[in-house]
Amino acid sequence: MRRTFPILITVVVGWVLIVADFIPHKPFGNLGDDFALYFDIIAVFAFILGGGNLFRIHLTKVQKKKKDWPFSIVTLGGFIVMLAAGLFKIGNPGGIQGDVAAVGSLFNDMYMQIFTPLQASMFALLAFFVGSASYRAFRAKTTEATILLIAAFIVLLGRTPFGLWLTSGLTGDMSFLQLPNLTDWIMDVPNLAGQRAIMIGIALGVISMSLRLILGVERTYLGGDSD
Amino acid sequence: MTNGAMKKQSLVERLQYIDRRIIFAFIAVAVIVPLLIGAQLKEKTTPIVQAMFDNVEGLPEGSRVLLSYDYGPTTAPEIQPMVDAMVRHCAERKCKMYMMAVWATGHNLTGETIEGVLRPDFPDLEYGVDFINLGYKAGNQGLIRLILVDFKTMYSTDANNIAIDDFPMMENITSLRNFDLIVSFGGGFPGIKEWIQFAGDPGNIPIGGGCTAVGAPNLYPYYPSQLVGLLGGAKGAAEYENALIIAYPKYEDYPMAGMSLMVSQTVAHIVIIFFIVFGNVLYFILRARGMTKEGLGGVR
Amino acid sequence: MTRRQLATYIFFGVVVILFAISVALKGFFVTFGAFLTLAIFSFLYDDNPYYKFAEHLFVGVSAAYWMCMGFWGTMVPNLFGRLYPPMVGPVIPALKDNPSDPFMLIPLILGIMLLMRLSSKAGWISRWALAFVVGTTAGLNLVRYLRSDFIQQISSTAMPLYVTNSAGFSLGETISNIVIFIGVMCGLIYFFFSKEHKGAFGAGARAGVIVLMITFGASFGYTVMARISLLVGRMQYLLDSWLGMIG
Amino acid sequence: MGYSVISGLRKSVPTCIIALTLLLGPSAFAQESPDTATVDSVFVSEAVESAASPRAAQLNVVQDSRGDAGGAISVKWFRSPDDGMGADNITGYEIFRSESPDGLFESVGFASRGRTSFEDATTVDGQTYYYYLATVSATGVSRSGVSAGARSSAQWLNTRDIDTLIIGFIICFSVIFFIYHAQKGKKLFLRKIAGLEAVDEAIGRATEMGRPILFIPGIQDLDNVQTVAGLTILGRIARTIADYDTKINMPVSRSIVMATARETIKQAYVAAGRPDAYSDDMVYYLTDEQFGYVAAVDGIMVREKPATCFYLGAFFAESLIMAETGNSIGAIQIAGTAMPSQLPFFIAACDYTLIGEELFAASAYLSDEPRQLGALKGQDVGKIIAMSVILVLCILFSVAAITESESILSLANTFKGWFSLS
Repeated sequence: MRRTFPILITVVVGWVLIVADFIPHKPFGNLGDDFALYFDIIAVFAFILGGGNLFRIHLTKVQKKKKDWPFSIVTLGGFIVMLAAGLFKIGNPGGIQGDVAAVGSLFNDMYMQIFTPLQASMFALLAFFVGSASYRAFRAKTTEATILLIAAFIVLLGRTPFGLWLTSGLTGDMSFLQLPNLTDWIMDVPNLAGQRAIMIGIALGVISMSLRLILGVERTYLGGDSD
Repeated sequence: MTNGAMKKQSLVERLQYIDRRIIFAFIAVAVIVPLLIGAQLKEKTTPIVQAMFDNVEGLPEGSRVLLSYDYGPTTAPEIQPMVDAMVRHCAERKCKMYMMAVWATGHNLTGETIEGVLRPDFPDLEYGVDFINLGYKAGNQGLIRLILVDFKTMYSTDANNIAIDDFPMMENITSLRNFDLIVSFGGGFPGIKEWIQFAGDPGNIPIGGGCTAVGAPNLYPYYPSQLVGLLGGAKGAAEYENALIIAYPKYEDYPMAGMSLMVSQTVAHIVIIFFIVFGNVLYFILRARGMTKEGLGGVR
Repeated sequence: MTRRQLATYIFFGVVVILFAISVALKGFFVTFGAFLTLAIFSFLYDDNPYYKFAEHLFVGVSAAYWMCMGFWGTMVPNLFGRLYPPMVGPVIPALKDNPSDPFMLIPLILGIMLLMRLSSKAGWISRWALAFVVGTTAGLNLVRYLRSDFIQQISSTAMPLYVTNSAGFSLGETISNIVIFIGVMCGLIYFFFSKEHKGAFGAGARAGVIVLMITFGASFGYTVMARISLLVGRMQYLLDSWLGMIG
Repeated sequence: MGYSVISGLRKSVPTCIIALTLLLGPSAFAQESPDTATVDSVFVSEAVESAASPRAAQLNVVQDSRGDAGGAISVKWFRSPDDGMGADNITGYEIFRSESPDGLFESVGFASRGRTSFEDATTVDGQTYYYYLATVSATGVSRSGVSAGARSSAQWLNTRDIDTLIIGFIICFSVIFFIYHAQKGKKLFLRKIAGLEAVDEAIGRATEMGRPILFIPGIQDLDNVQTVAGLTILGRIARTIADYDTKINMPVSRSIVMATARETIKQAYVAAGRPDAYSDDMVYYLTDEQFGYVAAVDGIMVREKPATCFYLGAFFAESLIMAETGNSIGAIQIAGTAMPSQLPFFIAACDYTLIGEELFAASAYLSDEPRQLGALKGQDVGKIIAMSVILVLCILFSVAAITESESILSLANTFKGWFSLS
């Protein structure tokens, strides 16, 4: 019962949704949307699970004075203040009826002044990592690596005015060899072909994976195939 | 990197495993210096951007354009310039603009367009008549599926909780099919791809997109059959700005966000190209001396 | 006290003083934003207490942010607002006269089942909710990917390998179409699992690898510039909003 | 108990298919409905047309939108001769509707020039509606005749998607066929996937070094199949980890994923006969926020120095931040994702990368179960279908281009139409 019934749920839900996709008539027509909405709601319940877990871990760290415990206080503080600000809509110009992220509320202030700079800075680290990764990875070591390097290099150059300047001598029939044009061609032709092959492959992978799930063949997500 | 202290290494060998922090420093300088100087860079408009521009240019007065803000502050430096340029264009074309967000983070950014572009440069346009901010609704692709058939159930109020029926421009909006063009701005999930899958394809509605340069290559396969045009990254924004200047010469000397962004990008880009060349030159010198270590950072 | 510790304390003191000066000149929020930005960037040098501070703050604040967005954006309007609309009347008056939808009991029950995980004895009930989620994922995605990524990509690849336009035979487009055709075919051959990559088939797979490498190289190169734009955005914040050094 | 489910399923699959056919069959035949009005029944407009007005477009067909949930009528027309031509270019078409042919007509929508159809998605099923079309230009308006009545209704079969249904059926059938065919014990050949060959070695390394394994199942929730794929791989890996008693560290960004991963790992420890060694602390939630999550994961990496990092699931921009940090601490990194935009970064910064479809195949590979491997064979059949269709279509279009034959071109377009979204 503990193992079989869940698998039955997966099987039935999966098949019903697939069939429903081809039946516009009620009650099937909106089933996909309804189930997607159910998922969103379950996900909000899960926040209680996740937030509770986060809270407990850091509280334990502080209580037991584990390594780096003072930083756990920072996490707990940020979490509690933000949660209170959002749930009770503290300082919201529209009161409890206002939009949770209304401009002027404490929630929005914290979002704009703490959340946003942190998020944007973390994202900006990518500019540096893209530099170090290309320095290390783009070496002409093997045939494959050389092809990777050449394609990357043409596109890199082609996206700068430098690339245009370098090859602006190629005019007339040879103009397709100008780096920006070559870049466009690589993006529109071989890149597109590769992307398509990957996409078709992924689609088949998803179909096969979904089928394995709704036939009950793949059950590891519920703790493996042993009973 | 390596702990090369063990044995004495040649200069070339040590440079091969250059501390990545040196690369980081070079990139930082390359970005900061052009910013301090301040400059703009024009970009030739490519066909895929021109297609987007022509589509908007071809919209008759009063057409309904849905703009979906599917991005957050992190990608805003890249995407906001193109949003601004397109909103400016829509305003010039006298289209009705409906702003919404499938991303929670897009909520705040709609205000930036309204305060940054529409209010100062188009003071005649009236909220609720010419443009409206519908705000964020949860539900990701599910939301798109729902509003394809039934708009008003999800959007019964605008972002300021005013009933939707109070606005003249919301009359006759019952489903996404009532829009002449939907433009989604954003590179992640849900984003342009979901708009195509859940609105464009099933509803036969023209979808346009503006996304990060990263997301762009994945969306190329959808152009032109499922996507009317696509702006990729700051370059896409600069190209759109260029098309806008050609069509509306009054913007010739106007400060354009996309074009100034391009300068720092280009310089830092060249720094990275330099490092790739440098790394390969070192590699070939070492290989000539027979001192390479295979497999490091290898490809698969 | 070792020299290293001393240096750390002196550095901390300098940071505090600069922070105070900046708050006095520019206000708290801009200063704090700049401090957090620099704290994150300091990770590029090495792990350090400033980064730890920023990281821990980020985790706490963002976890609560998404919880609140989920609560007010989904739970209240879409669960309670549909299950029993009068209940949300005080918060969202627009919804209070909507009809009640008893089917919303399903996610409510599933959500509570999921929370059973908190109990060690009844934890297994949560599997029912998980099974429901997995079934939904499988069912919805199967058709979606079939439609948009399989069928549509096939028809997009259908094109003439001999192209004529108003000016007659077009060599450029013909070559492009042939490259796309061969590229897609060989790419697919590469992904074959049940056939050994040998002989002609192996050559196809090899060509497939080349196409994939071009794809990855090109996507990488294409991306580099975009990544830099995010850094430019941050630098603009530091240099302009905080230090006022631009324009 | 599980086996009974499977054998039950095996029996029920054909039954399901039969039931499905029976369910869909009648509606497939009952396509023709009387809710159609064609040009024949449109009486000629008597509206006054001034000299400045554009020439009016005429209605083609007004009928119930096919294969939908009802509530929509599709209006099609022939373009106005002034559409897209000359100085008198029109702006578009306005669609008017009424509940009686001589009643009050109101506007229900506007279509830009160039378009020849409009879907009025605001109808009430069963109610009869009448339409006319106003061709609008800058200088004037001229209207078409009024259509005959049309009613909307809901259909039982989405006929517009019948091609998807058939193709989907063929693909699914081939996967299901090979799943059960493989069960009969014939050993399948499978090519090697380098990343999967390295899994055991990577776990072994962490065990020897006494350092933890970091497992990242992507940053998306369980409603993304890639996350599910990542977790199925976790299920296989967890078995080895439980056997070796290797430490696993799994921070996640979605609590549903946390619940599922805990269940998965716990069962692996139970199966390995050491349920006491399992602890809920192995899997913990950080934050739903993409970059908050990655900031914390980076911190965990530099402080705990895992020997092996797995990144299997759906990734976005954070891929490179994690992979570069992992690289700098010298961990063996195995990545796998079906996000094409992130694959280049994993390939640049990781030791092994599972590309797209390989991610979904991985759990089948690692399971070594005949049924799972059979599904991979079914996927290959899907590829053969895709390749054959592309080949045939390209040949047809090429022949049409070379011979300039209209009939071959229309044949090719018809065939292509089966693979286009309606």
